[in-house]
Amino acid sequence: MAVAVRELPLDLDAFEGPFDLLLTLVLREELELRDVDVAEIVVAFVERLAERQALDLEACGEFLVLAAALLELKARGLFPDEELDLEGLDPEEAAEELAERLAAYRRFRAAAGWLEERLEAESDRFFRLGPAPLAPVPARPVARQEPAQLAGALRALAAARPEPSLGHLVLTYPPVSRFLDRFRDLLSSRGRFAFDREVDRLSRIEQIVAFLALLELRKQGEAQIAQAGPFEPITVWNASAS
Amino acid sequence: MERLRLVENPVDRLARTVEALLVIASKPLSVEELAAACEEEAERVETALGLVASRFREGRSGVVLEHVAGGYAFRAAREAADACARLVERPIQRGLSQAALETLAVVAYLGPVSRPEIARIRGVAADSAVAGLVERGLIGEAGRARDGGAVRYETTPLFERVFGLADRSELPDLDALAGDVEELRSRLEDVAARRGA
Amino acid sequence: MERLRLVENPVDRLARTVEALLVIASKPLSVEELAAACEEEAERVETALGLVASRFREGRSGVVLEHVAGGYAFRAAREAADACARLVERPIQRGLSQAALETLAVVAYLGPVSRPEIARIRGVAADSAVAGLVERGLIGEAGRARDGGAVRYETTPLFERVFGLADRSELPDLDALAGDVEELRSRLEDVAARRGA
Repeated sequence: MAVAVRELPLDLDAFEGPFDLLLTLVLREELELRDVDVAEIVVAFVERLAERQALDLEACGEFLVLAAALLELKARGLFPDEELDLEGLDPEEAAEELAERLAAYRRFRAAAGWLEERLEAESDRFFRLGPAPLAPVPARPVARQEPAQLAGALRALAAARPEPSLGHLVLTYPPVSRFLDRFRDLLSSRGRFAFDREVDRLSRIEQIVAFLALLELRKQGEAQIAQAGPFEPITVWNASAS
Repeated sequence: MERLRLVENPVDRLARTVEALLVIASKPLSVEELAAACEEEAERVETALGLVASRFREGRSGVVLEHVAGGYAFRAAREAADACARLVERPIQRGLSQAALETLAVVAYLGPVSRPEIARIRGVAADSAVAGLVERGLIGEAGRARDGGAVRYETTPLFERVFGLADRSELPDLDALAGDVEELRSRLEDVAARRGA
Repeated sequence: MERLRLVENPVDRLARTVEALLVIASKPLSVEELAAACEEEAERVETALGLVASRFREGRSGVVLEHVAGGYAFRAAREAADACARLVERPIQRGLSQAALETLAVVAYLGPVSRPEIARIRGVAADSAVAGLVERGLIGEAGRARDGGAVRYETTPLFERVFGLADRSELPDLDALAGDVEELRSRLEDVAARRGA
């Protein structure tokens, strides 16, 4: 019994419906990926997986790649200035990274559950917020301060270094620019091409990166995209030619 | 005598509820407010208040029931006045928190400046830091930016006393940082935007 | 019997002073803070706290002594919760979303921690969840990562108070909370290895 990745039902903060609809909405830029909780999607998939007796390798592979792609898209959105290391990808590393992130997230999700139960259990504890009605009025003179502190605080604000690189936490991929260049060439020489045919011989990971390049071209207004329905063939044509 | 204590007197329970209400209230409570919260008649609440008053009175308890203009409230016993004064007057805040110091620096060097501007420069919401500094009298309102714009803040004379400055021109030099306030402001906003997230 | 009560026990008086301090305090007071205000030794204050605890306990009084957020504080007896809820709203109780709870968990266990770090763990931007928790007073700024780095957040004493924790060490062990993580990981790695082959 196969686990249908595309029909995987999702119930997220930002989205409720099957996985393929989510992807379609992201493709159409009708859903902000930054609002989508990818870890929740992974949890939903693994939970669905656990309900089945047999392990569906094809579904797992497809899902891993799609989830990894979503993660990368998100990572870019969250850390736009981050220079990603886009050298070749080892699927095993990718899965390990995914598992790592998922494991960390699961722990905190469990902790959040504990906090929620605790809050419920303590719902009959009441205490005063704010000062007591008849307490003596506090006089809190601020102690003498050094003016140099002020200059120091402002200098630190003006000299902020960037956040430490998070590159090592982001999945690595072949460069999107490779596909950008190739698709731009195709658009200027032929004006139109079938996305599926162009990526058909590539690995899944390369297909995903090619897909990212396609999204980028559309966002830049360089290409138009048409698709009859979710997971139907994608046609791409030169935006300025239409 | 012992067996009598095992019988729950309903007024006893009501008295405990009144005590609970008084200890969480941040203002004196009237008999009507107490009665509404207890879902009881005012007359019974007054009886319960009598019980509370006998338990929480000078000499017997450090917590004392007081009847003031607005209603009933707990206060500290008079015999503990010295200890209470020491608790309240203790110079709690010897220094300033990082958030307070940064906000104060921005207001001192760039003021008058609004809360949204402070938030842009620091990269985090400035509401509580600004409120804390206003409460301590180190910064104050200085009119609005333009018609209907956000309220702007500047440092106060108390600020100058606390930092031992005759006036703002005595603020330490920022050296390498641009002398021009506008340049400094845009540079800080630049950095904050890049630090972003 | 009556005549015995007239003999003043010095710990009794200290206990009353402690009661007075607790009823005017706006946050839990540590033994050290109480001792300083009473000008007494910590050990005697602890003895007095024992007396206060026996007077102010559930079932006996509407005011209850609790050990919370690293100190001692009065709260309302649980039996009076319904009346208290009619008097005041528990602001924290309402509307802690899943996102807020997860963010709070990350800050409670890893704090001080910055917004980008929280976002990395949760996989979604944490800005609004962090802002909401700051507004509720459950987390607060704890300086910056390095000079000028991202602002970091940690939980406040109010967090411990609301969740009824004596201190953060009362949070359960993270690994014990999510026992299935290892299994999940090996399953994913298994799948990846087979596809990679």
